[in-house]
Amino acid sequence: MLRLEAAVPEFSPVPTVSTTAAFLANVRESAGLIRLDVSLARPVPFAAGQFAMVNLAGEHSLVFSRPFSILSATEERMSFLYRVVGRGTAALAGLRAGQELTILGPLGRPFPGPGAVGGKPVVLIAGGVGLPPLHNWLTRHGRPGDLGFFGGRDGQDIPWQLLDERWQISVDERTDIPAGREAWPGRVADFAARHAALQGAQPRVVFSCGPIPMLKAVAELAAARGWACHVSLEEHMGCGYGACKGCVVPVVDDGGAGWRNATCCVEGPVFSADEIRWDRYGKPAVPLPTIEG
Amino acid sequence: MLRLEAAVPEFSPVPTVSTTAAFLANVRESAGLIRLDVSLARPVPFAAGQFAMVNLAGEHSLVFSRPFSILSATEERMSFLYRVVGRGTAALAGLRAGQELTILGPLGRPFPGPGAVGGKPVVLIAGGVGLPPLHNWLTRHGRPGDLGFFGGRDGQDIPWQLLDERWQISVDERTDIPAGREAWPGRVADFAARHAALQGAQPRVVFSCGPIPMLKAVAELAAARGWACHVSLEEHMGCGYGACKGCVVPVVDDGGAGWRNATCCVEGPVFSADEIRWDRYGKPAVPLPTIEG
Amino acid sequence: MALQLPAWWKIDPTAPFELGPRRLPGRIWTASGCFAYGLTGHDFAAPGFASPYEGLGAVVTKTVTPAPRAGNPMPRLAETACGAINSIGLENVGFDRFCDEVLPELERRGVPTVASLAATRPAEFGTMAARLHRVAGGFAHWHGVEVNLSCPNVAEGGHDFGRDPATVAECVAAARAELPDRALLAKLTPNITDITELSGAAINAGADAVSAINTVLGLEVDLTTGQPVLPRRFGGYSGPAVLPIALAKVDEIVQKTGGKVVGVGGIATATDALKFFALGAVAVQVGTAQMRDPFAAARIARELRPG
Amino acid sequence: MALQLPAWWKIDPTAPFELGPRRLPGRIWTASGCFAYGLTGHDFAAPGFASPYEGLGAVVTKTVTPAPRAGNPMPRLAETACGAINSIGLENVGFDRFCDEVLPELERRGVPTVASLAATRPAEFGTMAARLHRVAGGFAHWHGVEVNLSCPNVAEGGHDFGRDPATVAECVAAARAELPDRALLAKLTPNITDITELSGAAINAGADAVSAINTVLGLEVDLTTGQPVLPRRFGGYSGPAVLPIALAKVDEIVQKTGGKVVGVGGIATATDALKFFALGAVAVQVGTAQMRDPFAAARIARELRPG
Ligand SMILES: Cc1cc2nc3c(=O)[nH]c(=O)nc-3n(C[C@H](O)[C@H](O)[C@H](O)COP(=O)(O)OP(=O)(O)OC[C@H]3O[C@@H](n4cnc5c(N)ncnc54)[C@H](O)[C@@H]3O)c2cc1C
Ligand SMILES: Cc1cc2nc3c(=O)[nH]c(=O)nc-3n(C[C@H](O)[C@H](O)[C@H](O)COP(=O)(O)OP(=O)(O)OC[C@H]3O[C@@H](n4cnc5c(N)ncnc54)[C@H](O)[C@@H]3O)c2cc1C
Ligand SMILES: Cc1cc2nc3c(=O)[nH]c(=O)nc-3n(C[C@H](O)[C@H](O)[C@H](O)COP(=O)(O)O)c2cc1C
Ligand SMILES: Cc1cc2nc3c(=O)[nH]c(=O)nc-3n(C[C@H](O)[C@H](O)[C@H](O)COP(=O)(O)O)c2cc1C
Ligand code: FES
Ligand code: FES
Repeated sequence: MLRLEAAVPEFSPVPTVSTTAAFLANVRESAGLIRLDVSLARPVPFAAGQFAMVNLAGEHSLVFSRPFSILSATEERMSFLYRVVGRGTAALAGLRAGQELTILGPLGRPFPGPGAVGGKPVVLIAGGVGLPPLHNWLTRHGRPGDLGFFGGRDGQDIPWQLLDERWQISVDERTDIPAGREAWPGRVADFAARHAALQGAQPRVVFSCGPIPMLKAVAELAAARGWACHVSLEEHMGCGYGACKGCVVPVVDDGGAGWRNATCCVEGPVFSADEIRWDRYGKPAVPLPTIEG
Repeated sequence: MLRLEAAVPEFSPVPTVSTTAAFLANVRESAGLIRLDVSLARPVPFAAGQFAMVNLAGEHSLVFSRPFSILSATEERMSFLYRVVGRGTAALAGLRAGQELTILGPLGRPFPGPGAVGGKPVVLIAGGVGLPPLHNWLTRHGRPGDLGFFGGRDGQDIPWQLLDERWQISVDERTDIPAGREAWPGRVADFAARHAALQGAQPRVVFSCGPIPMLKAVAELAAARGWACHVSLEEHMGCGYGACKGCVVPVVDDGGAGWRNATCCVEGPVFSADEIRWDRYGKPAVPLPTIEG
Repeated sequence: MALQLPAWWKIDPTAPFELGPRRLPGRIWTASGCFAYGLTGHDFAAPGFASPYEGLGAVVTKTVTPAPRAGNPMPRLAETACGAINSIGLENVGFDRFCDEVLPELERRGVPTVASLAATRPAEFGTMAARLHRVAGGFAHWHGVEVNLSCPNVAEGGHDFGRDPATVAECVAAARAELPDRALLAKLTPNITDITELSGAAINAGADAVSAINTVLGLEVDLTTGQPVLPRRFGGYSGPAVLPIALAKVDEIVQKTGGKVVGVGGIATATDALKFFALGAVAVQVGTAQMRDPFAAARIARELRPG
Repeated sequence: MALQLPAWWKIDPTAPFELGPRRLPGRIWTASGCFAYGLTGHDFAAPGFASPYEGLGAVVTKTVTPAPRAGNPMPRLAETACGAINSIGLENVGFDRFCDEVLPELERRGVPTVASLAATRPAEFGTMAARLHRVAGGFAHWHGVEVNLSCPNVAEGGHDFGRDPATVAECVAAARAELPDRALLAKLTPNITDITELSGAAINAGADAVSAINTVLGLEVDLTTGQPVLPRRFGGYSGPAVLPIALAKVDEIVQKTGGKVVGVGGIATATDALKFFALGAVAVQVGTAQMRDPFAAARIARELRPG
């Protein structure tokens, strides 16, 4: 099995493929996180941070496919990591052996590759289902000095098997920590800020993916230290490939308004943290207008 | 396993039950006919000629359940015999082990029981998916002298396993007849008309179920000989229990118009052949009106 | 499996509530035309339910017209991917038999009843309401009338009967005048540019609530023939597919019209029903789903009982 | 798996056909707003398809307005059991950039294009059409204009812009006057009592065809909060659920209006498309399904090629 990921160490856009895939397994990685393994009808080379639109094939397909970051892939297989939050993820959790899926991917702009971080060590900060793109980056590109942080609610919430010694773990409540593993109390961004390895003058690059409050905290941390910061935004998506404008995020713009809508699925999902107009994010972008369509 | 059928030798309405059932098997009985076996969560006692409304349980359920005559049942199991013709029957054919169904039944007026035929021998004439109610009647109530006829296109079309020596078989084309079995050429109604056992003055009662042209031919045969005739009509149904008026058939009425709409699912599906206004059946029952709802 | 009721939901839909001059036994009803006259299925059983009528606030009976109607030719139903299209054509036993046979039997069986009426002239609604009042004024289980103003093409004067606010007002006023102590509802068509003109007219003319929506015009094609499945080409579209349309219409009415709304359209589960209550509906009706499962409304009523 | 084409279907939908003064390359189009400006996905691949544009008769580009628009707040989409509700709010790059950047790039890439335009005053359609004619009059792949008359509340003069036959006629006439050699379509709203008044007005004013339908007003509720999912409460309902509604509207137009119809609404498969053709549509558009599968329209075009 050729590992395709190695073929795209830096991001040079690879064509997006529409393919079918067969369900292989749902593997529980933590109380809330399930790893989905599928067998691909066609290879889907991708860069860390890219995602795929996933759906059931045939008559039970959902009206919209769902975006999921790619956790890992070979020519024949692909894995995702997800949490059941609604109709689509419930359908994934209910898949049976051999059931067919559709995959459209890879999509979106990935995290910068190792050659694009100016030789600086990378700090990866993940929460919950924000893990896949960062996990993929560290697995493919990680060098000594690169450091991962993962935050969860408690020990049950941590996908211990996926997180090797390169990952530092924090939890809100220190319960259910397996023997031989460590987890620090507190929010992951605070924990990273206090972490010994991140003190000192060494400039770093931060990659983050997770809930918006976490991303904001990470962006502030990076800004305070003058570090470059890239965040992956999990905005609602309709198409995933720029067709519908259903996934906009407010970004800085030189034009009159000072901001504009960026299309998360094609301009992102990875953005430089200082591009994002955090003050407008998650709020009505314009006074409620009188038009629809 | 108590055979419930024995409990209702004559028709005294038994309460209709709404229950779930688990898919057991789809067994091919002929080129076109599939036997569906389900395991019932609750027993559903029934009389020969009654039907059940069947659907998938849960989110993949069809907007309307589908009516199927009951082929046989025990306290724990029920069997149907069906042909794939559209969305609903295709869904049945695609069921997987353990999938849940919903069953509403028994429904409708059955064929007269053996005590209600005035001691006359019964002639049962079935075509295609019209077999289940008649098969059930003959299996439960058949006495020496009662005789079944089943018509198909060719030998492939005949569910040989279901049809024992009490059944006479006719085919349009005499191909694929298994060794040791017999099949006569021609339409089943013609075949019955010419059959040696049905000559002579002995009065009989005819039960029939199958395509409308076949039913008409059978009704004419019975009328010509002065035999009572009961037919089961497979009209389109929405609810199956009298709620929607989606299943009407034109029957003789003393009122001004000479006919009225009978509700097939509750007044039928079994009707006396001379109740049916065959001349209006399958034709617009009224000049196209200007109202809907 | 059991629905986790949202925090904002505090109402017991099987408790009585006031609707105009009448107290109805509950808020989960069956919709007109989808549960016949409320006389079917009384002996049906399901696990945990003694009958499909358990917990129902009302059965809105099949619409009856002054004279009996034979309805439209078969087929009258077409199923689509997520809904149903019907063209029953208001087949009904006629108002006389409804008064003489149906209503007394409903009373005897204790079925909470809202009688659905249609007519071709506004004054007929008054005549019918008056007779109901005479026949059933003392009944304990007859709670009200729903005037069905949502059938295109019934008017003698043209095709805008239920789409014309003035006519809607006339029909409602005629019925209201004869219904001193029963709830009066006006059932509205969604096949109109602005449903709030109708709801406003109905409420102003004295309706205690409007029922929204009746079916949406729809058509299904038989691919083999290339012809519409239904002999009259189009029919009334209902079922899960129309839920978002019904929600939009109910919201529009609630936001713009002072007056109560009974939500109907696409309700198959307790979740669906809650969406109407969230928007302010005072009760809901279950239509197409009741055809698939005679216990559909009863199940919803049970699932929505808090605690 | 492959569709068995019905006997009555004889047309190759990937063969050119005449629409008014223009010959279009095929009958399977993508719908406005669901495939952006036709510049996305060119490098996508699927088994058997070199690109999602294979076999397309036209891409109807995202509606552009005279000035750029930022659109509505997020979330802009809600998925329902069998459809989607959108409230994009016509976010677009504006007519200037469309002329300067988008159209020339579409021409360069050979994308068959129908430009969708919206405006708040009828005369603006004339101004925009004239400029298109100047900029792209010599283009081989720009085939026509679809005037989007189906957005409620854009008019300065009130909320009946696209629902008022006279205004529809004015908009169409203004565009027609400046479009001597390109196809002109008028896209109609289904949220109206009688769509044939609009289609008649559009055809009489010179439209070569009407496109029916735009989205149906719909609403989805977030049960946790009890509030509508979309900040503006309602949105435009599309997808499989609206197919029977679109079929009914197309049938009404075909039966009552002399004029051609391009069918749109709920088409996801070749079977769905055939239903519109059965009723007399001259072409069809694929909207919501194109968002799920960029190859949806291309697959339909391939499946419908006879033989
Ligand atoms: C680029 C990208 C990558 C993603 N990667 C992953 C991943 O690796 N693993 C994973 O589990 N999830 C990921 N997500 C989120 C995932 O797409 C949603 O959880 C999923 O679409 C929800 O589908 P559903 O049908 O189960 O829930 P729905 O019923 O659609 O929604 C359930 C709830 O989730 C909210 N919601 C839905 N979609 C989003 C969204 N995109 N952002 C925020 N809230 C949302 C809804 O508003 C609702 O409250 C990613 C999203 C994006 C945009
Ligand atoms: C009382 C009764 C008993 C029945 N018993 C059996 C049985 O034992 N085995 C069996 O295979 N079928 C039986 N049928 C017929 C069966 O219900 C239909 O074949 C089934 O509903 C078709 O569903 P579908 O979704 O596959 O087809 P649809 O997609 O609904 O229809 C496919 C085609 O069949 C036609 N059709 C659908 N329903 C009927 C109907 N009821 N009558 C005539 N044409 C119809 C449609 O017009 C269409 O042309 C019975 C029907 C009734 C009313
Ligand atoms: C088969 C059928 C018959 C109907 N008959 C009537 C009727 O007689 N009077 C009426 O007001 N509505 C009638 N309706 C409309 C329903 O009462 C209801 O308004 C509509 O179907 C939407 O609700 P639903 O999606 O829950 O079915 C009928 C609907 C169906 C499906
Ligand atoms: C996300 C989205 C955006 C849309 N934007 C437009 C638009 O800009 N202009 C327009 O005329 N129609 C727009 N529509 C409507 C579609 O073109 C189409 O008329 C409607 O969705 C019905 O077709 P469908 O069911 O195939 O989607 C949009 C639809 C969707 C789902
Ligand atoms: S999800 Fe459609 S444009 Fe991004
Ligand atoms: S199927 Fe509904 S009344 Fe017979």
